[in-house]
Amino acid sequence: MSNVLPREILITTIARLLEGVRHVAVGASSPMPAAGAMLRRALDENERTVRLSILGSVEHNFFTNGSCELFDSAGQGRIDAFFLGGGQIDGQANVNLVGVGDYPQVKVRWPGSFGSAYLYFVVPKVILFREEHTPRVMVEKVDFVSAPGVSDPEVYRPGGPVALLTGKGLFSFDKTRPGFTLESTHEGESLASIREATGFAFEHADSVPETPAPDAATLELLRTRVLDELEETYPAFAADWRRDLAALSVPA
Amino acid sequence: MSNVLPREILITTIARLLEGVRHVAVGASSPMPAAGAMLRRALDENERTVRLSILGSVEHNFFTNGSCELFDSAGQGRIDAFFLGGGQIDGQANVNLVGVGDYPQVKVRWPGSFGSAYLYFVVPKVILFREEHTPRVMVEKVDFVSAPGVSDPEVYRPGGPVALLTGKGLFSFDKTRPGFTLESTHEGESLASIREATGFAFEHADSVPETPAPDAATLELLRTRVLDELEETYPAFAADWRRDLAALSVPA
Amino acid sequence: MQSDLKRIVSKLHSGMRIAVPVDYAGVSMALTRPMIEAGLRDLDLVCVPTGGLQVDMLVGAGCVRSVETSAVSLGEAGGAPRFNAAVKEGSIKVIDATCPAVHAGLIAAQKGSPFLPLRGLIGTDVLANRPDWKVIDNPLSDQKDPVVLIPAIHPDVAIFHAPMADRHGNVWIGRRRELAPMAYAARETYVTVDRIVEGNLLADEMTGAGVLPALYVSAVAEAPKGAWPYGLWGEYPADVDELKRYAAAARTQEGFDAYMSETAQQGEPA
Amino acid sequence: MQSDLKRIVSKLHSGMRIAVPVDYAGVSMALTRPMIEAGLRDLDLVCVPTGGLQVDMLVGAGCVRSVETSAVSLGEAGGAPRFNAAVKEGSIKVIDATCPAVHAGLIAAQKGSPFLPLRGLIGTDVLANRPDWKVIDNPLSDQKDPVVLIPAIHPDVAIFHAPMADRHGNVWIGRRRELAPMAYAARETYVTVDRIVEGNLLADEMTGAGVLPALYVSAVAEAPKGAWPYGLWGEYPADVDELKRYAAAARTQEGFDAYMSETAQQGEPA
Repeated sequence: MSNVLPREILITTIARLLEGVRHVAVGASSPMPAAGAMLRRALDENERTVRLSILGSVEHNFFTNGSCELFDSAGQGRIDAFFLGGGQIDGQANVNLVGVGDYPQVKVRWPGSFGSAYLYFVVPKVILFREEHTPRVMVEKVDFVSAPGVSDPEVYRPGGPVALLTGKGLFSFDKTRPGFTLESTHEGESLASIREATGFAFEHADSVPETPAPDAATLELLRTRVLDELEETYPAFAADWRRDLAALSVPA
Repeated sequence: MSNVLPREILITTIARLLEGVRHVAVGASSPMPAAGAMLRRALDENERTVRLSILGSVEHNFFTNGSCELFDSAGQGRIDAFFLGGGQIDGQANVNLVGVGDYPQVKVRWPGSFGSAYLYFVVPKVILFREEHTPRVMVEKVDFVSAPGVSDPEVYRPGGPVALLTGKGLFSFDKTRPGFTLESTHEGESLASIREATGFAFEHADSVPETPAPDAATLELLRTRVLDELEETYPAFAADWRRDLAALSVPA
Repeated sequence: MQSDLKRIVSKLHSGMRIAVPVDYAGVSMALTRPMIEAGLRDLDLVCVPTGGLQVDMLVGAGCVRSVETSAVSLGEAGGAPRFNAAVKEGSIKVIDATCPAVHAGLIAAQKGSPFLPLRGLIGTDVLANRPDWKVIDNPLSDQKDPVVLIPAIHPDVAIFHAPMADRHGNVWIGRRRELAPMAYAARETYVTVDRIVEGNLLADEMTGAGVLPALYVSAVAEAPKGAWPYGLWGEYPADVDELKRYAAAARTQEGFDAYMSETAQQGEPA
Repeated sequence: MQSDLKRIVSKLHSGMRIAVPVDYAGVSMALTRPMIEAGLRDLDLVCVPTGGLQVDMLVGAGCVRSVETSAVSLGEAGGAPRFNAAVKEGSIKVIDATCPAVHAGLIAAQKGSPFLPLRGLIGTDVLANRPDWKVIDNPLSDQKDPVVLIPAIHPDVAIFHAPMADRHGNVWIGRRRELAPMAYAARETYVTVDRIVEGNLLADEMTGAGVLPALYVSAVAEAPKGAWPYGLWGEYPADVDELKRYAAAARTQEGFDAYMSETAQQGEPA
């Protein structure tokens, strides 16, 4: 058994996907994206300033113009990366945050599209992040397009999806094809297990590597500074993590 | 000789033109429009709230969204009356705040159009106010239209000019004709003297009345409360006024 | 205080279009129950830009005809049960938007403009279900450049809760600036506040910087802790337990009705 | 302090499009002379929404290629002598606007939108001389409804003066909110302040309400009384005598040159 927690691999992967960014925005209840951004900031400390805006957080809120400022600053090109989830995600990276079934009288109603119908177009690096990796989430075709994965060439679109990270693996997105390529499988998963859990077709190399675990230095940073920073905004998540770490250190 | 100062007749006339308004905006260096609005507010005290926004004043500034708020609130229909001057004003109530001669290399350059090209369209009662009443100001046709007196019927225009008040007389404006009608001449002026000073044609009754002086109660209000209120924002103008009042009371 | 709330509610009528803020910006929960008790019907709610408990309660109580929103949820406490049920039943009309489009519509109204253009949206089912939004080819571009026009949103009324107001009607909204466009855009704006303060909030540059001026405020009522169980920025946190209690109860209409009658006499929390 | 100003000026280049605020909103007079001394040329100034002494000095010193503005004047001190002379000579290009159009252009940039529609303007010579503005028929109206589209204004740089900033680069702009769209719209924003304060202006709701966040601020330099001879809201009044002294001197180019060299060593006033 690995001495690295699954969530630590996810957070490290997020930090890797954020390489080179200067400003990451994270939704209100997104502890793992926030942790990934905090890790990125810690890793880049001596090279560049990485700003992290957590919506709804007082500590990590650089905004003073109300809830429109996130969208305005994204429109100005000041936000380099953002995370999107989705009740359904399909093979063209279309995202559905509205519901299952025939709109508007859907069978299952989710909250709604939030800002996705805008941010997906203007933020250069949108990372699709959804832990649940099942055929009901990863579908062939979404029932409602809250935000489309690709657009016609004449549509103004400096932004879009670059990757899909789930509890099972990491995909990159190729907008020219368009479609996903499986880049790596997390510990315990395989091409077969992922294929079974995925409702859409995807490309992959003959042999798909395992998602790398953090090196020792990164893991140390993660479990000290990042965990401490995260605690302010996501105390419950941090407590869970600490509990799991304590369990890890018990000899097997 | 009258015991009412010419400026007191102008201010009283402005207050009359403002009858029924709830919110008047006044430019930064416009003591007489401000005094007229203050008089209106004092007269209406028990019937309605009359708000007075003086641009650039701290005391009379209801705005907290920077210099665009005046225009925004006018666009929302929250400003009932506004004053416009003009280096040139013509018989169709066109206003020129830019310069004399061929644009852009004008012979005489004035500051510019400010917000006139917008406010003239959206504020219901725009009062043209210019003390200098000479043929070089009151022209047949302005050299540059900062803001037009009338618009084609398909143009969105809830606002526009209602009157022109000068140092010599008061005109009303009829946008259907379009053109000015001389309503009254100030003390010492006549139809003939005004015709001579005016570069554009205008209508008038056979006999043009004199601009009425304020009644005793209004005059009292003007010289006490209004003068005191005005002093905060326009100390120099108030001092002049007090000096002239002192001279008036010296027996002839 | 209760009479001030009732006086405000007496100005509201069935069929009005009412703008309400996002859960963390200052929701006037204090006005929610009086609105329900007044028997308002056929309200068209505009969520700026998303809704939560207030919307769910008004829907559950049968006050609502339509909800224009980018999302409705109870946040940590989960989905909005009465809203979701009403959407599934088709008993309310949901007009799905996206956050910046709601802001764009209000800012168009703020500016007295007929519309604002907004990037994004093209190819979404959000746009496909908004016949009031229109795609045009950007008239300022030489190339084909489709862009969506969002028409101005003119609510009849805006309602929100803020920390404080003065007796002149100036309301301190701090950095929650989205409350200002709501008020600019609306015909009437009613505000509840935790406290009324002496003096004039506009008289000082520091307090003045966060003020929505009385010019835009139709009436203010004092309602201490009037955002509860939501929190109020800089004042008190959300009462997540109460939100969860509501979420659990309101899974059924019966549970909702029971919750509402149980808590009717409760008033504000201690 | 002088070195901080010089460091900012070293980031400015000839040919840049620079946005500057109206006289009462916080003009960085402190940067004006360093800009002139740096020999900048062909600047395209955007006045938000009108200009005054700073514009007149930059024009008089030959730094300016064009001025987009709704007006330029010295207020109580009269017309802007070097600006007016340059317009008459045709040595600068004046791009006449109207106040809300300048705001509209900046807000379009703030929103990442290609344009904003603006009422009014139709039939004016302001519009007639703006080939970059375009009249369209409102696509959301059934009837003929012409409306003007103002393209987004994207300045290379915004420059202004404010009362204070913290060491994180957060700048307190109070109720002078027009300074925020200038910064949102510009690629880089340079700010001079009367004082740098300890702590974080965003940490407190009261101060935070008036803050332009560091996210939009490229650099801050301390320059006490850096708006002089203009005033700064809540801090000090305009020095009208000095403005009049300038206005009288700058009636001729020689007088302007003499004024500038006489006052070169003067620095800030006591």
